[in-house]
Amino acid sequence: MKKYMHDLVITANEKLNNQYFLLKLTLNSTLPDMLPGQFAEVLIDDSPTTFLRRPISINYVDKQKNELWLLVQKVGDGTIKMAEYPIGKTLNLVYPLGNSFSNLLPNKKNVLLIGGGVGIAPMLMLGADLKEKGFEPVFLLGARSEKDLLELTDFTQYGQVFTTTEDGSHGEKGYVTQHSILTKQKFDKIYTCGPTPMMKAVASYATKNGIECEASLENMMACGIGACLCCVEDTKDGHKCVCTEGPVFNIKDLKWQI
Amino acid sequence: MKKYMHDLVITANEKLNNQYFLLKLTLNSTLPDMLPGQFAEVLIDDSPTTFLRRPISINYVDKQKNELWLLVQKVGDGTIKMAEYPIGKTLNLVYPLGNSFSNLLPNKKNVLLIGGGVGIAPMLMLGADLKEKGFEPVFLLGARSEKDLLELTDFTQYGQVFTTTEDGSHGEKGYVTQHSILTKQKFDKIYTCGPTPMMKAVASYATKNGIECEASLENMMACGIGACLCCVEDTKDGHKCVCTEGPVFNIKDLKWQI
Amino acid sequence: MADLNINLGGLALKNPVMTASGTFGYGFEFEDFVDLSRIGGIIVKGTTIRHREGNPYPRMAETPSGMLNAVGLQNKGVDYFINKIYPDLEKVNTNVIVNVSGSTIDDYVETAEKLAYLSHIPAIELNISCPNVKQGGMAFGTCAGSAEEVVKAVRKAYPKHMMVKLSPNVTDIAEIARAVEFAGADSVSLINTLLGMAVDAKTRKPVLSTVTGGLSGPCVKPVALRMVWQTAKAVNIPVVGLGGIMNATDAIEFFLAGASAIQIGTANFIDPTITMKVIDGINEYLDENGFGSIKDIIGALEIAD
Amino acid sequence: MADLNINLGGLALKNPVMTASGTFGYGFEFEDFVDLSRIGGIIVKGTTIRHREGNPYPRMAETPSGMLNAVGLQNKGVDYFINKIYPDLEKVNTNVIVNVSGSTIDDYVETAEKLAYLSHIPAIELNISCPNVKQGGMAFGTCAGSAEEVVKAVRKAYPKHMMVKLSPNVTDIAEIARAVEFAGADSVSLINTLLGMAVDAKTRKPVLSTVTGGLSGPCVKPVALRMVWQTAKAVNIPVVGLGGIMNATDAIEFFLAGASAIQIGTANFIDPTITMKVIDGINEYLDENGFGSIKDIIGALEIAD
Ligand SMILES: Cc1cc2nc3c(=O)[nH]c(=O)nc-3n(C[C@H](O)[C@H](O)[C@H](O)COP(=O)(O)OP(=O)(O)OC[C@H]3O[C@@H](n4cnc5c(N)ncnc54)[C@H](O)[C@@H]3O)c2cc1C
Ligand SMILES: Cc1cc2nc3c(=O)[nH]c(=O)nc-3n(C[C@H](O)[C@H](O)[C@H](O)COP(=O)(O)OP(=O)(O)OC[C@H]3O[C@@H](n4cnc5c(N)ncnc54)[C@H](O)[C@@H]3O)c2cc1C
Ligand SMILES: Cc1cc2nc3c(=O)[nH]c(=O)nc-3n(C[C@H](O)[C@H](O)[C@H](O)COP(=O)(O)O)c2cc1C
Ligand SMILES: Cc1cc2nc3c(=O)[nH]c(=O)nc-3n(C[C@H](O)[C@H](O)[C@H](O)COP(=O)(O)O)c2cc1C
Ligand code: FES
Ligand code: FES
Repeated sequence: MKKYMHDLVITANEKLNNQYFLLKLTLNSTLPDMLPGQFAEVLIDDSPTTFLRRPISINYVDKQKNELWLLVQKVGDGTIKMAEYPIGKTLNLVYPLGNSFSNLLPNKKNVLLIGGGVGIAPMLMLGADLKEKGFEPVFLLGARSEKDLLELTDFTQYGQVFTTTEDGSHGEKGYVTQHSILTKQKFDKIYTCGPTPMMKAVASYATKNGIECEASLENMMACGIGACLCCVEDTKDGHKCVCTEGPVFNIKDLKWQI
Repeated sequence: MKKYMHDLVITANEKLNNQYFLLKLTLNSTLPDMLPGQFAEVLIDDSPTTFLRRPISINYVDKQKNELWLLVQKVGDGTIKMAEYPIGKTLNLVYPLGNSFSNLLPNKKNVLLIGGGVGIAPMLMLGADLKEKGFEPVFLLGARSEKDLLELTDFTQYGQVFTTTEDGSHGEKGYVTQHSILTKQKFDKIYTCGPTPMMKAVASYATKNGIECEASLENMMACGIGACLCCVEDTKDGHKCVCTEGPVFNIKDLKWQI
Repeated sequence: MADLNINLGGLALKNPVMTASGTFGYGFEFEDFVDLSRIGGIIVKGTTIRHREGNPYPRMAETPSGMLNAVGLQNKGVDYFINKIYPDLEKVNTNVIVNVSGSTIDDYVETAEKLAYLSHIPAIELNISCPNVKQGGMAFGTCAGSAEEVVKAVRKAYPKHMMVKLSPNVTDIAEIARAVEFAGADSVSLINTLLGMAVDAKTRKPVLSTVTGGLSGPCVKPVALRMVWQTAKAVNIPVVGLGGIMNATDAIEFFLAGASAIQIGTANFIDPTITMKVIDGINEYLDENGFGSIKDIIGALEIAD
Repeated sequence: MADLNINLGGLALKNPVMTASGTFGYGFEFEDFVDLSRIGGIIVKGTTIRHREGNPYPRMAETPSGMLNAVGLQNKGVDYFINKIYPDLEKVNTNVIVNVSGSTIDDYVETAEKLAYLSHIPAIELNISCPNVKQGGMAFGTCAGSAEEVVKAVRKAYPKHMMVKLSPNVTDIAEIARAVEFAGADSVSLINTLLGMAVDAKTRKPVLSTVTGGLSGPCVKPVALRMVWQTAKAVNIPVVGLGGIMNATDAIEFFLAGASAIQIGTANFIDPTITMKVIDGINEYLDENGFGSIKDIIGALEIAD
């Protein structure tokens, strides 16, 4: 898939809560094709503390509006700077990068998308894609509390949404892997993205129940395009680059202790 | 003189022409006392290319409005960034630094202030101060062309203003040291600030005519407060720090070949 | 349009801009961003006699104006390179140079011997300076005697252009450069990464799995420039300069200090198109300043006496 | 309020934050900004046996996340220091330490002998690592043998705490540290500046009058941290860490890597109040993380095996 370095222009920067914001970007020509699970390397220009680009998942592509969405959590200097970017500012992206969630086979149509924290970001694009392809994705989204559950109205456009919160303020109280839907319904395939402990719990559940499962991993990246070999995950087949051979891995290939 | 590190707030940022801008800053308490010839070390925050502070002369202090003026020329990353600073932005200053132009003795009241380029900056404050003390300063300002002659209306408030431009578009054509006022009128004292070749020409004229002359020098500075010894000028009395023993020097103490 | 051609100790470069080993993959990773045939030389990943998994994760830390890496020479070994990667590289219309690393002299010699047969590889870069693996060759590169020994051994086995990459983690780089020249190197490249370290105050652990790693990026440029200047004065073979080059102006500084060619490393991560911009920028500089050829500015720094 | 007291090889510090030589003048330059008595130790300017004019102008160049200096030990000599500056320093209620430089062993010894008589100077910092003057001692500091020799000689002449400041421009800093320990140093401080260079592409001249100069600031922090870690493992005397410390978090990183105290240098130029902020920040870190004393985090880096 062809990669680009483009200057995109910010059309919206919505503060979702104290921690999260949603950037909408447009390009002066048609946005390139992107797949669910792919990411962009964002240049934080003019910042003395952020030398390298920052990897951010493609949250959604609005083809009608020629808009690319990035859902971002403020964790350090780079993301805090991005949160303040005004409409009209130019953002330099290298994208789309990485592999993608694999295509759903017609015989695996009971599909569950589990997202936690900022890991819900690629799930929106994946859900929209699945829906477009005629599947009925089910979402299971986890967060600390109600205010951390983001883009719920967007998600409900593409499928049924179940939620858990740690404080019980929305949906079921507890972690995603404790949600009753997992016992009530049988799934053929799980896609997940979120904090590593959550993904490991999901992987453990999937393995025990013989469900195919793909997880999107995070990692410290320098180049994002497979050149530096900084971002490896130790797989059963040796070190693999999360930026090119991932970020999406089938959990059976990982060496997770689950 | 006590030095401070203060966060000042920008109340105006006036573009004077393509190269120059005037920053007006205020403080939430009364501005400290400053002397003509002193300067501030300005922090260019959040810029990967400007690690050190930038020395900028005190252009003027408007005590009524509690405003400090900085007249700045865009020459590199730091000053180009400053040119874009919006009203309301906070600017961190270490100030007031350096010595000052020496007091004018009552028997030397025919005083000429020669400024060139951005070197006119301290001349405004000096002229205002002299006027306040009852002297009648005469200004001789030089520039490339009319549009580079800045703050003329401010200067005329404090004394007679003569100008030279290299292209003859304002005042006499040529360099400041070629201006007819120098032959027409006799001065007891000259204060000057501007490009080094100009100041050397002024120094040469002053020496030949037995006129006392003080010049404000520029130099690369790291600390601005006499701690690093990076900013020395080679004087007849050895290396002296431009930031504490200057920026104003009596030309008879310098080792200029004139 | 100035003349950018360089004869680097017998190796003809269409321009003096190369890519640094370990920062440009095998070149293909950048095909969407640059025209590989416009680059003066592509130095591919550190290659060893056998497959190496490299160091455990995490391998990277960001630092002020730079980064630390602890990749540890991950590569599939020279045979895999020859069989699986080289055939594609044959189609790349520029100098493809292989960076050779090893733990023992025999490793170096054997790897170089195998590469000598590849017609489309006109040169190797002998990496006697990798700080990221216990036997990564940095020990060879930090002592004139052992540097001389390994270079001499490879010289016998490798008839084409042999560039030797020097470690900056030494007291006197000029001394090592002279030893390497004496041992038969055709050129020297410098600097490899400075040995550094990052600590996470929150977790109270090192950031890198290997505790220490190699520092690169603009933060090292002043050190690199100094070493290039010292080395260019000390040897008669050409010097290839690198370390923190982010734009054409940085590159010019290296030429002035005595480099006959330069390499771009970490900058490729920030801007994957940077090689093209640097080539164009060098050309502009030469034109604007009235130089007909890049050769006019090599070592042209005016030193007051 | 954690306990910030440190016993640095017999030298009592009220807290582990000192100021680096050549970056804090004689302390008075900062009196409008800081309460000098709150600082753990003030290391004053490099002092030599005789008056030195230092290097010609220009002496400074800004670099990515750092700066180069080529001051060249400008100072009025030890006698001037004793007669004109010391009387005022006697009133400063903290450890005032004199940084001693020289061109010959005799210079060092003579200067140290004179300083030994000053009751309010509890220690000297022997600078065997200044890169900015031809005979600035860097030659002493880049070889274990000569480092040992000069330290031994001064040891005989100076009975109080002798801190020895090491050069980072060496292949193996731990080796030099061991030699210096053996010769009788009470502590070592590191790093002095890295030797670097800046070139002006426009004028095609070096930026500094001396061509090369000493690199300091955040850009050198990864190298400094690595060297402190290596040295703390190699010697039994306390290690004083410095190089690029800009805030309390940076300081914590040095303690974790094994430093018993730290020095703040270039950061004083950016924020003249920085020493106070770092002292407060260290205290906050200890409180927040449940440490009762600074001693709890010295060398506390957890290394996985
Ligand atoms: C493939 C991929 C997709 C991602 N998608 C998103 C997304 O859609 N939205 C989002 O908000 N974040 C996403 N992240 C994480 C995001 O890259 C980091 O949060 C960001 O780089 C932190 O930058 P910073 O300057 O704000 O923080 P820093 O000050 O650099 O770091 C703050 C903390 O974040 C950690 N961190 C820094 N960089 C990374 C990194 N590359 N990967 C993991 N942790 C890091 C640091 O260790 C540190 O603890 C993704 C990461 C990867 C690898
Ligand atoms: C005491 C003093 C008072 C000054 N007053 C004013 C003033 O009132 N208005 C004004 O516009 N400028 C003034 N200057 C000059 C001003 O400090 C520099 O123009 C500024 O630091 C350049 O910063 P930059 O980041 O824009 O440029 P850079 O990118 O840092 O440099 C651009 C060019 O400016 C030169 N330069 C950089 N720093 C200095 C410096 N400290 N002194 C001299 N040249 C430098 C560089 O060598 C380079 O050629 C003064 C300088 C001094 C020492
Ligand atoms: C991620 C990474 C991997 C590297 N791998 C190698 C390598 O395999 N062999 C080698 O000789 N140098 C290697 N280097 C060093 C670079 O080639 C170069 O010498 C160094 O990064 C300094 O240049 P720069 O500042 O332009 O990056 C690597 C550097 C980085 C950042
Ligand atoms: C302008 C300047 C002058 C210095 N003068 C001396 C000196 O006289 N003696 C000395 O031992 N170190 C001197 N140093 C080195 C510092 O003490 C310190 O070792 C170095 O700057 C690294 O620390 P930093 O990065 O915190 O500045 C000087 C550094 C600078 C920037
Ligand atoms: S980030 Fe460079 S290879 Fe993945
Ligand atoms: S700038 Fe530091 S002494 Fe003048």
